[in-house]
Amino acid sequence: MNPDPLLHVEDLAKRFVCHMQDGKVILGFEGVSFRVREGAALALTGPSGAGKSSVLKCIYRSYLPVQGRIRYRPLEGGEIDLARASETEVLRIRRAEIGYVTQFLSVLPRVPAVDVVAEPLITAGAPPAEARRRARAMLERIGIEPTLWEAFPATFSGGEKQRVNFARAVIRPPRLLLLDEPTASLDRRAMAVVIEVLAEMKARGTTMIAVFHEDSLLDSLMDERYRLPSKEAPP
Amino acid sequence: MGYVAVSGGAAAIENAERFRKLRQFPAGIRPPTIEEIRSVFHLAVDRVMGEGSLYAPELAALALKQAAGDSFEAAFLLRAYRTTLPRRGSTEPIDTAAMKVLRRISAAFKDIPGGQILGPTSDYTLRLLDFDLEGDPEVVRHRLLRELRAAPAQPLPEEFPKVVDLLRREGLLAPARSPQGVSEPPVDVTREALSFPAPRSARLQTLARGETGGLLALAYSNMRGYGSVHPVIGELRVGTVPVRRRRMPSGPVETIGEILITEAEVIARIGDEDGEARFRLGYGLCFGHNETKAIAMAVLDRAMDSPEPAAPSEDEEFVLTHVDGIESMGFCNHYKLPHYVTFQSDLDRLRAIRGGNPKERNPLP
Amino acid sequence: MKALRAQVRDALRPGLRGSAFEGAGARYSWAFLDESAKREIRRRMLKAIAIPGCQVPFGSREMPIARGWGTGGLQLTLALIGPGDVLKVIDQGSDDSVNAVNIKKFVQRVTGVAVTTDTRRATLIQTRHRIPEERLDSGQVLIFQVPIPEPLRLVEPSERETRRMHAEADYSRMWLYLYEDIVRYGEITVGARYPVMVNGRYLMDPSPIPRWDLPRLDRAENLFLFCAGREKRIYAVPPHTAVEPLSFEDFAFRVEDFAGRRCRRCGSSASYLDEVLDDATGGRSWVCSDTSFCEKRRRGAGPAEGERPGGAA
Amino acid sequence: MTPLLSVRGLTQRYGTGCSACLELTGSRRETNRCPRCGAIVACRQVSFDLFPGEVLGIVGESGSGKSTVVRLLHFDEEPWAGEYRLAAASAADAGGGNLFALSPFARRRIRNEHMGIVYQHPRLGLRMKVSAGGNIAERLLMAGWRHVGRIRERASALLQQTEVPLSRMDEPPRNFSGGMQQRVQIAKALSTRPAVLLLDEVTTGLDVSVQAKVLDLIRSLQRELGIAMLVVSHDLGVIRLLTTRTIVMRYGEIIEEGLSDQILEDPQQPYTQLLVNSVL
Repeated sequence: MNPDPLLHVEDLAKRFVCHMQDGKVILGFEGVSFRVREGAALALTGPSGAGKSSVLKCIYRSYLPVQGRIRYRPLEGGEIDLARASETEVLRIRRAEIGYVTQFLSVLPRVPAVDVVAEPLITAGAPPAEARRRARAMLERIGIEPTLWEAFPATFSGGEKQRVNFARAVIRPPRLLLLDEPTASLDRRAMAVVIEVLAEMKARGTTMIAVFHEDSLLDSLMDERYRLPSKEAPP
Repeated sequence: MGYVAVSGGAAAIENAERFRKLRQFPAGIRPPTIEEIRSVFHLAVDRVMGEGSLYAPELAALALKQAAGDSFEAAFLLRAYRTTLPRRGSTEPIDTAAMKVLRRISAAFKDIPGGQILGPTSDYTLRLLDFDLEGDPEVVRHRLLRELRAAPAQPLPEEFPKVVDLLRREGLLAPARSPQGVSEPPVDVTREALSFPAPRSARLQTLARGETGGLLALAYSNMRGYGSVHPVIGELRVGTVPVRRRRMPSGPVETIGEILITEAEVIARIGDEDGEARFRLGYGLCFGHNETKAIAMAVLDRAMDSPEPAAPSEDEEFVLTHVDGIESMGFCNHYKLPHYVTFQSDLDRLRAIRGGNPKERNPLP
Repeated sequence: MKALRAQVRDALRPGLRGSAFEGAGARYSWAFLDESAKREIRRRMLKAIAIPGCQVPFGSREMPIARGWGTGGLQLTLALIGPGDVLKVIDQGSDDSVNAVNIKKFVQRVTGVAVTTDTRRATLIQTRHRIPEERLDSGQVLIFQVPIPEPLRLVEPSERETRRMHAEADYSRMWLYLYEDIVRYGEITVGARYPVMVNGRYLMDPSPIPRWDLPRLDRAENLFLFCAGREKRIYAVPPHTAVEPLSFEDFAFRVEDFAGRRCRRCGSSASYLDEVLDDATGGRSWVCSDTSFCEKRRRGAGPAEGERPGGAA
Repeated sequence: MTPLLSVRGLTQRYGTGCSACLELTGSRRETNRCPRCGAIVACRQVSFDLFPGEVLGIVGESGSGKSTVVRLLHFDEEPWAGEYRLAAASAADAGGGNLFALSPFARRRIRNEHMGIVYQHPRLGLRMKVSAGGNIAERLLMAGWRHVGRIRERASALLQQTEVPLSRMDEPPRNFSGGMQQRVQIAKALSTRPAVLLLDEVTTGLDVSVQAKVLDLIRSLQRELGIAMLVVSHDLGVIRLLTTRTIVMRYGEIIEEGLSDQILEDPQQPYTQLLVNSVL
């Protein structure tokens, strides 16, 4: 195995400049540095508002970091700084290697649940029928009622939405999975299934960086923890 | 008499022409002389000169006589004659400010420098049949002269200032959309096919040669609502202007004659498309005394400057290709020619498609 | 010096010497048009020949016949004609149609050239709406009178736009017109004036000749000239030039169908026929549109049968 | 990766113009009208790449120049300056050169073969009096198709794909609803299997429910055909739904570009923040 970390975050910082509020600056986080080995699971911890989600978003490049580096080793070799890479490069890496699960459903409207889940497989070239078969299996596993499979997730409950979201992110196991409180509104049983699926993925080599709502989950799944530095008061 | 006899077509044509001509020499009548036509029917003569685009009052009168008063036919005769004449050069641009005015009015201002000169016009008379014309012309003539002499007379100035110059000085008139320097030689539309957008000289020439009724119909459509020109007649003048030319490029300018013309300058507001609302001028000028034509021409000239042509009268190509009387009359009448070969071909198609339900015979996927 | 000038003038007016024109209309030039007009028209003709099917604008002169009555064809005839020419003028295939007679008379009056009705003898043929049945050879020129030179006028009224379409060879709208025709009627319904592609480049209006005549334009021995006086355009199909009627692979171009018909005068079953209605019986019969061809056959002097155009159904 | 479509320094100016036009307009000057000569600088120095299979959004309010960019790329008007390359066209037609330098004839062929466009107003993209099938046929005819049967087969397939009932194939679009007109326009745009599809405010002016259907159709076609698209819209919902990358334009200039989710979640420029925060 490659001794270098899969992901190496160095002195990363994120600040928001709110132009609509006379240029007020809000600090997301700063001075964040950590490494993740390939196949490892890292938990980001810290008090609420410490910027844990923001770190994940910076890695996914939904946020633009203002400082620091996010060194990532793509499958094809070499290294790429996700903080500065071109959008096209980021998109390519995202599509092939990085999954991201949020607690909010941001999937497509007016698409049946089964198609929402099957889409990543189809995009990757699987035959649609096969993709839907696997999507249904996944939906079944995470406990979505078969009557809902052909319904639009927009009408689902919070927990159902979150599970569909999760299923979509893991149906085609990514190399690096970013998890932002994927179990926040799940009941015990559903949570157990999610943990089980994640454990399987981890066993098959998926690297994970996660923010979890409940500490209890961390011990079973996570290898390491990184506590975000506390923020200084904004100027 | 059919169109096509196996033989005898030539004889039929000749006899038809004799028959037509005979009607111009009715028994016991002395037809009016060319001079009589020229002076009595001077407005008809002017119209024929304009549409025939040849300033030649005697020939226009002859053409009118030959055409039995049909202005289309008379203008056609004049044009067919004009086409054979050599081109000796072009004259200097005419300065209408130097016009010896017969009539001059403005609808834009009540008082204009130099005053409104009504001149000879029927504008303000009741259109009742005038039985004076049946009487002794000498008696009427003397009566009219006596009455005119009784009116207080003012000597007319030699020149009148142009009304639109007042607006121009104030910066209220927009510059022409396609400025064309006077040094540029004007296009001759009888020697060069029109292309679009047309140079301004080609546009004004085509309109000046246009058929009065055709120009009027198009201009009227615009004024009435199929268009957006709300014209105000800045100045309309009728009078004579000297025609001058240089024999040599650097030689002196010589006056070679004088022609009677009508000039109309129409003012209409343009939108704020350039950020500033201004007036723009529409210009009309034609041979002889023909106020309807000059005004219609000016309205069309202005209408064709509309930034986004919507109505037919605002479309330069539409206007300029349809106002010529000689062309439109010829084409209209050519439908009298036999078309049975083409009609046979059309019949063949119609019979073919009527031969059954076409969708069945030629099933379309 | 004076003699030299006269010589030059005579050289420029090849037909003046010994022509019957002298005295016929002394106030007009030989062949009516002035020499500069003829030169200009000939130059435009050359350009048209150099770009087959392309409409070349020209300063169309006003003629003593009305616009729409053949002023275009007449100008080409007058610009081309020389004293040695033999002229034939036809209208709808007939030498005796009033308009043909009128034009022939005028040209004869201003030039004094010989005229004929025999297609084979003529060097210049001015025509309206037909191509003679007898095949023309390389020494003959056929001049068409054209009412509307723009084939795209059918789909686009603006000249500005059609000029662009020609420049870009953008003919899809014409094709679309034919497609829609088929959708609506199951057939292409264009009768006469059927659009053709010339030399694979320009869409051309062949003037309102029947579809029957179109195959004769293709790779012919002779020169075809077209002129629209009112619209001020000249165009040409030079000899041996490909001329193809627009057609679809599954909807072929078809000429007029005269199956089972014969000319009641000469018996021809392979010439373009005019339908004649009989006053008395209300019945119909058929006669050749080409009167010269028909006449020859009746005298036993002409071709045994017309040449049936290619693609006949 | 080689871009499919690449634009450099695209600039368009309307009006007489003066030497100071570019200096005195743009986002920094908060105007696209030259204060000296009154000319409009509709877009200026616009450069971007579109990659195969990608959906790129251009967002901005009216007057930002986004529609001008589309018109220029579709050769609907001549640019004042700029370079334009299309990978699909380079080998066959353009020799890798600037498409703007080509003859109108060559450009028309490239447009017909490699580009499709869907306009906000169906009347710009469709002949309203010609049958729906005929509208599709027009592009195929331009591409040299000469078999009515095969043309109709292709038209039927496209209409089916865009969910227009086949029974209406021979009817003119003026009889259709706005949504169906838009679907016919999409079918027409796709007829020659273009490499790039340009979508100019395709849902603006449609009822909300119809908008959704049209967007769903575009999304599913994109997934099926993998066609690269340029989506111009003032509507961030459309941008969010369809695009992966987004360019923000203002006063004719690109002021910001990024991944679409980043533009929506972490906009950098004051104007983009205003735009994102103004979504109802």
